[in-house]
Amino acid sequence: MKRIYLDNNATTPVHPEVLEVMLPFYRDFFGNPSSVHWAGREVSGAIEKAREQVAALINAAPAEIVFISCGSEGDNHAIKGTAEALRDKGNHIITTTVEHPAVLETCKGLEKKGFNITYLPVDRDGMLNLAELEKAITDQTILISVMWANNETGNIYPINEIGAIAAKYGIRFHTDAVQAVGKLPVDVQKAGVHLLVLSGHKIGAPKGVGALYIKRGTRLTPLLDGGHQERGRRAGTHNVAGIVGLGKACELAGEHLVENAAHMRRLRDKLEQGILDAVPDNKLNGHPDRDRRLPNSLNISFAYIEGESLLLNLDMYGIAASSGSACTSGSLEPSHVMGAMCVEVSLAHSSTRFSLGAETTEEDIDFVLEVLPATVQRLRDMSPLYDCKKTEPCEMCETVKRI
Amino acid sequence: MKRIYLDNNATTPVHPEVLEVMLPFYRDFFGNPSSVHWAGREVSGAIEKAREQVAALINAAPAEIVFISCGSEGDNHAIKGTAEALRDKGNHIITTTVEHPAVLETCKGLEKKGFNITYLPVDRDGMLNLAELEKAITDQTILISVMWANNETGNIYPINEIGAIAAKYGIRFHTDAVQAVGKLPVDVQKAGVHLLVLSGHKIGAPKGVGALYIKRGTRLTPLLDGGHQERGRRAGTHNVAGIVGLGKACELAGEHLVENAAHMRRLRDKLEQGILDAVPDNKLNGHPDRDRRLPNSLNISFAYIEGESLLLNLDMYGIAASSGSACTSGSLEPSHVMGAMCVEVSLAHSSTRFSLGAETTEEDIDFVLEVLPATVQRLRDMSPLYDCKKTEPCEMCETVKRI
Amino acid sequence: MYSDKVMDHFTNPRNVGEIENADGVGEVGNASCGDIMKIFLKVDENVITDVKFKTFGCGAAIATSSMVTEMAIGKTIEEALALTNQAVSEALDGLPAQKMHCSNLAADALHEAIKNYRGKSA
Amino acid sequence: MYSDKVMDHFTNPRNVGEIENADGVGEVGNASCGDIMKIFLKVDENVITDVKFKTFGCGAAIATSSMVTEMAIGKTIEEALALTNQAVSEALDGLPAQKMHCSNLAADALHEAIKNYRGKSA
Ligand SMILES: Cc1ncc(COP(=O)(O)O)c(C=O)c1O
Ligand SMILES: Cc1ncc(COP(=O)(O)O)c(C=O)c1O
Repeated sequence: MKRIYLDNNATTPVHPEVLEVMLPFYRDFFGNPSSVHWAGREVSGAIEKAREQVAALINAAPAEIVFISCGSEGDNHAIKGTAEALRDKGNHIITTTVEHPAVLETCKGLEKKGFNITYLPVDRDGMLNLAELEKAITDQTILISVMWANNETGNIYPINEIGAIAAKYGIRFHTDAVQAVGKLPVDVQKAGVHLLVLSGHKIGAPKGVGALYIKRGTRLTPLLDGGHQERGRRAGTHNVAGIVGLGKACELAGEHLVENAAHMRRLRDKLEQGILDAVPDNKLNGHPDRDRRLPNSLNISFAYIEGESLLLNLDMYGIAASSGSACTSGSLEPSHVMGAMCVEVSLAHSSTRFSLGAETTEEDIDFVLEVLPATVQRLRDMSPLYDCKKTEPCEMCETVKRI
Repeated sequence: MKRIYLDNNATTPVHPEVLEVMLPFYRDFFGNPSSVHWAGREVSGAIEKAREQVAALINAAPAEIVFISCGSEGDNHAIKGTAEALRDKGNHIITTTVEHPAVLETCKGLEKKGFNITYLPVDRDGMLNLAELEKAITDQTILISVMWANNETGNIYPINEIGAIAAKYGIRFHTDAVQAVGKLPVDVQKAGVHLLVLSGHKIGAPKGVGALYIKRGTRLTPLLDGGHQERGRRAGTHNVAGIVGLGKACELAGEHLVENAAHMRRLRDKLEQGILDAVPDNKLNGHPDRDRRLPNSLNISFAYIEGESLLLNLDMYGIAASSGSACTSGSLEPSHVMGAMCVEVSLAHSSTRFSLGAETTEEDIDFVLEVLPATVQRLRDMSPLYDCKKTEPCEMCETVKRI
Repeated sequence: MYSDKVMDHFTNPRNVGEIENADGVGEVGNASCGDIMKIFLKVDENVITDVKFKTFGCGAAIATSSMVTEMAIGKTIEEALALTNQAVSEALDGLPAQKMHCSNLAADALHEAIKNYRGKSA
Repeated sequence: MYSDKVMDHFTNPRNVGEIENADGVGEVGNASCGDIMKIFLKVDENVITDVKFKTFGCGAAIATSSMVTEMAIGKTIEEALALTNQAVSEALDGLPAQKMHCSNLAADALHEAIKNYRGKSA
């Protein structure tokens, strides 16, 4: 069966060139970069080269890059490390209701420790009101944390403007750029961010490696105490092969950024338009202006059906996508992002995300457009919410119909 | 040039069979194990298989294993997570002066937050006094953290006895078993530990992956907040290939434990005896009883010379070892382990660790024994501390000579 | 994640649909939980002669709905009332742990339909 | 980590040893820091005619000691006093950052030896 992978916001395949540069570090160059002998020297240069490659992609200095194990670690490090380092300055953090759990759960944890968190609401398109953000700032505010782009909707947030607000008030600014890096130009200096997180496995590097940008001069308490690795900013033996892979992936992402984005954008637009045209009773989740979403992301709800059952049906066709349904989120609630956007709950359960990659082909998209409408219809025919006026009036159906 | 790698306590080569099982997860099975579609299903089973393999090596249940990114993360998680979860019960932690920095620095950080830490001293052989440990327990004690085996000396601590003391007082027991696993039988149930840390790259798995054993029912605050991975105990997308590799490495370690230990032991003993016999003015660091040290570890100081310069000389012969010298530790002080054992400071600077692996050969050892004595002598001839009575009396030399 | 039996019932659900002039109709679940099951019954002389279902929900919800219809047809009302959610999930060779709470409601829906039937026929 | 020049001077150190009846002897560093350098001078009519060293320390300590002996021989006392640790490390194409503090003391040892010489000849 043909396999069509449209879940690149969840994770991406390792790029063959990335794997190629990694392999010598599993086979021959196995040293610990902290060692002074040949085995250590063979690898320490490779770590520094990767640091330069990562830095170049986001216009940082190599010394500002700290290697970490995943995006979640970076978000925890940035936020908890700021809370601890700047506790004497204040106890207020501003973030949004649509952040990744790595940010939201970290903030919830800090609430228990006496921090006040403002979770900025979003509108029905999932966008922020910057005037509200500015109004939320108090003399206790030590951090603004806003993601560069949302993993579920693909919405892009106005990072440069937020950076300007942060600068105006002299407040530290962290951005979770896990979904933005590799899909959009990311320039830490232009954006005015102090802390930025990226994750390898979203950009063709392997799972288990990421990077935290720490602007020079930013006081940040480490999350992992111990050895002197990463100049005391992150203890633990380096994931050498992973780091080398991340460097290469960043280099490739920079080289092919424009071309990959254009390619994904064209196919995403085709998929989006095709679905909107072919499947009735749908709701696009995220900003209606396609320029304000990541070029690869489409999130859409199909009324009357539930997301996991749609995913399983698509999966039988070899199509991999994801859903905001509770049944796939690991929690009992559907996606908090859909909730924040006031998406009606049964539509939230049916929200379906297609996220394209550089390898996605026109045939992939054509095939999805070929099988999706009938698949949705088949599930609708099974749904008590669909067309239920035939039997008896049902409050639930009325709610859905109103959308 | 022949390469002789005697720094296996720093890191080990990836076992070819380990790499082999990892590769499909870089090439074909790239999914996110949290995904419900084919790409996710292809890998989620592999994670669970690895969990079983890790659990089997230490006699735990698979559900008690949490995958992490390195040993340092595990130690931070175990100690900070306990401090936070049991803060209401007490604020006292007992550990030792010879722990890895991942434990020591973590404890130092907790001191700033109002915790009292007892750092148990060791004797000149590097061993603990268990009566002192027991005496240190107060009604505020929430954790005892003692490493299973020391990375520098190879000293093995009486974990079962310490576990019995912890049980007697109902205190949680954490052990950093990073150096013990794969070299000694490790049984979490017999040892009575609640938390145990192991790191992949010390046992033939790649860098960037490890495991934390959390005994069922042990309340532990996560270090990484976020998604639902690892049943809420560690957020972040799984390092799938690394985890698969760790599983295989644990399986291999279990299968070959006895034979590998015997092999390393024989060669280590030969090296040890050879050096003690051939190089005068030396000092063995660690327990003189070879049964009470890891079968692969030898730490020895050569009076009058400094460790890094010896390492560099050995390196020119292709021999990789490590040193407790400040010059290789990343800090300005020589090894804290040597300090804790009251090793005189210039001897601490010259402490040299040879740590063997399963791949070490008789020829490797013979070659070291062939070149080491003359290398030491050459550096001694350059040293103002050596034979300095010829010129003028020097307090320093007297100190060294007294040892 | 799902057993082969679950996937079979999910892929080829038995007895999907509605029964016009059903003798009993039962509905359980709600949209916020992500699962709604509706069961329609035909009863003849205390024996369930036909069952149909409509379900909004995940794979487990659809499979358990399908399974309960197969299990109920031919049973007496009393026998059908003895059917438990647990029995349904066992008949499917089990469900993932996280599905037991929300999606394993098919027997409840059947019981609701029986209640509705009894209410009508009383 | 180390430049080729450092490795050259470390591997083949110049002027290792002691000078019997030296005109000046200087020692800097201490064992707790891990580096001790001792410099022996022969001076003839205000010109340094011979220098030897003994060093306990890391690669950088040995290389800087070796380098400073080469740099000092043939210099006048005043020229030798103008030699800085910085100049020594530059002559070696630089040292790793963490080595600048502790191991780059060779010029200091030379200066100590000159002080000792001046004290004696005064
Ligand atoms: C005893 C001990 N604990 C902890 C660690 C830290 O492990 P990792 O390097 O995987 O963070 C090491 C290894 O350096 C070690 O030897
Ligand atoms: C926006 C965002 N932040 C953080 C993360 C967490 O990254 P990781 O899975 O590498 O921990 C993800 C990916 O899941 C993400 O999409």
